[in-house]
Amino acid sequence: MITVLYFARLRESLGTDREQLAPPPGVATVGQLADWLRDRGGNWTTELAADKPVRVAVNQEMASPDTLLPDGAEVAFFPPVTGG
Amino acid sequence: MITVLYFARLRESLGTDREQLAPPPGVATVGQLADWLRDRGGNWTTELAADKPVRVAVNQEMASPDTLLPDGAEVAFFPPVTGG
Amino acid sequence: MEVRVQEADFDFGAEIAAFRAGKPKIGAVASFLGLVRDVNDEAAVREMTLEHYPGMTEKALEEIVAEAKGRWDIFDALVIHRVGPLRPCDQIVLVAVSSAHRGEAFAACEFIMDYLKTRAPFWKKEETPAGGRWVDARETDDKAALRWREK
Amino acid sequence: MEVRVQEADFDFGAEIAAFRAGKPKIGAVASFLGLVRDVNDEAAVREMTLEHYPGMTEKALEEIVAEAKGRWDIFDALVIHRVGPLRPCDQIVLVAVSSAHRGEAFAACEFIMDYLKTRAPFWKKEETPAGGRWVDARETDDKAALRWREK
Repeated sequence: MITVLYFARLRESLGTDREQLAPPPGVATVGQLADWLRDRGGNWTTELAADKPVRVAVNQEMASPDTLLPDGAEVAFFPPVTGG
Repeated sequence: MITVLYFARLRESLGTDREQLAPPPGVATVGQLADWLRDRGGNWTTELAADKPVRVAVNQEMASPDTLLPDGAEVAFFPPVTGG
Repeated sequence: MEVRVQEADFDFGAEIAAFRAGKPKIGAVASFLGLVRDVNDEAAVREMTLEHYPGMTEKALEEIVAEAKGRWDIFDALVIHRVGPLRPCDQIVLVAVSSAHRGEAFAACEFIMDYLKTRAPFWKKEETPAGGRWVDARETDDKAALRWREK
Repeated sequence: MEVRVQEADFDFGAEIAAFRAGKPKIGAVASFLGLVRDVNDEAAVREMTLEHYPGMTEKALEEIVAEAKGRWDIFDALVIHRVGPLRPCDQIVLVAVSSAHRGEAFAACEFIMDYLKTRAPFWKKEETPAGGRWVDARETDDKAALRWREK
């Protein structure tokens, strides 16, 4: 099981801020998780499209597509940050 | 007539903060004024020695040895600044 | 070092006073105060909301401050960043850095702001007469952060 | 723009608050606060006295601020510099710069401080256990001021 969080534009567009997921075997990395979520269709496909500047953090550290997903991981998808 | 001001270390060492002077003909520039004052001897010679980092302002603008001295000028001698 | 993420406003002067109180080794305090502008990208901003990622935000800010301390000879740093609804003229962020001499304090303060802008998970949504809109990341912020890599 | 040379202390927070009050175009305020350290060049400083050149000092500061305004897209700048007797932890100088975005405010604020250090006629005399001594100009200050020429 992993926890997936969505922030800002993604949270609004996807209509959820958090979900518990049990990805199938074969979803072992951030990139594979994004592919799997994209297959849901609709806004999932457009918001997580490869050309969208989506950032991902795993256990609150910035991650890249090949970052592995430990069991129980907290994975967050969000747009480039705009604080300050 | 010109007014000559001294600040900081120079003021203390020369024992004066201000004097009115009528330099002789031939003292037309900052450099010539410094030469003339240096001829007074004692601390004047050491404080205004060529190797001392003395700064000069004429009418409150930074000057160089060849800056001309207008009649009635306010000429200030002081060490490199150390504010802030 | 202290990092705070809060909805409440802060007293800039009181924060700086407390930050340096009783520390006579401090010769320099460089600080930055970020404020809500009423205009951004030509649209009139009436209100904005700052969202963040609780937990990761504090962690990211602490890492940025720790990196600044590793790079420059500074005594201390303070970061306060607000979240929630904000209006024009409201305070958003305070960054202060103390050191013996000014060069280190200036550099570390600007570094912390540049990295905060690109690495700390905050997102701004502006309310304009045309409706709400998420603020896009600025390319100039990426450039500002990148230049520290060369040093 | 405002330049003040005074014996009296100032309220840093109140000055910054007044400096930006009611100006919703301001997105960034970079500021610097210079303080008396109890140690300088390995000697214990109990008190210092700041001497200045009345008239020329204000003029020099105004020229420095005007030059900063010509170089960067900033809204305003404030410089307050104290003179007279000062003790460790006392405030010496405040420089604040406001702008729409932070890069300009940081650069102009640091520029003003660097030029102030080398061009404004102030002189520090420190009282140490070994007696009074005039502070020598720092070579690093000349270097700090020189680097702005290249830009």
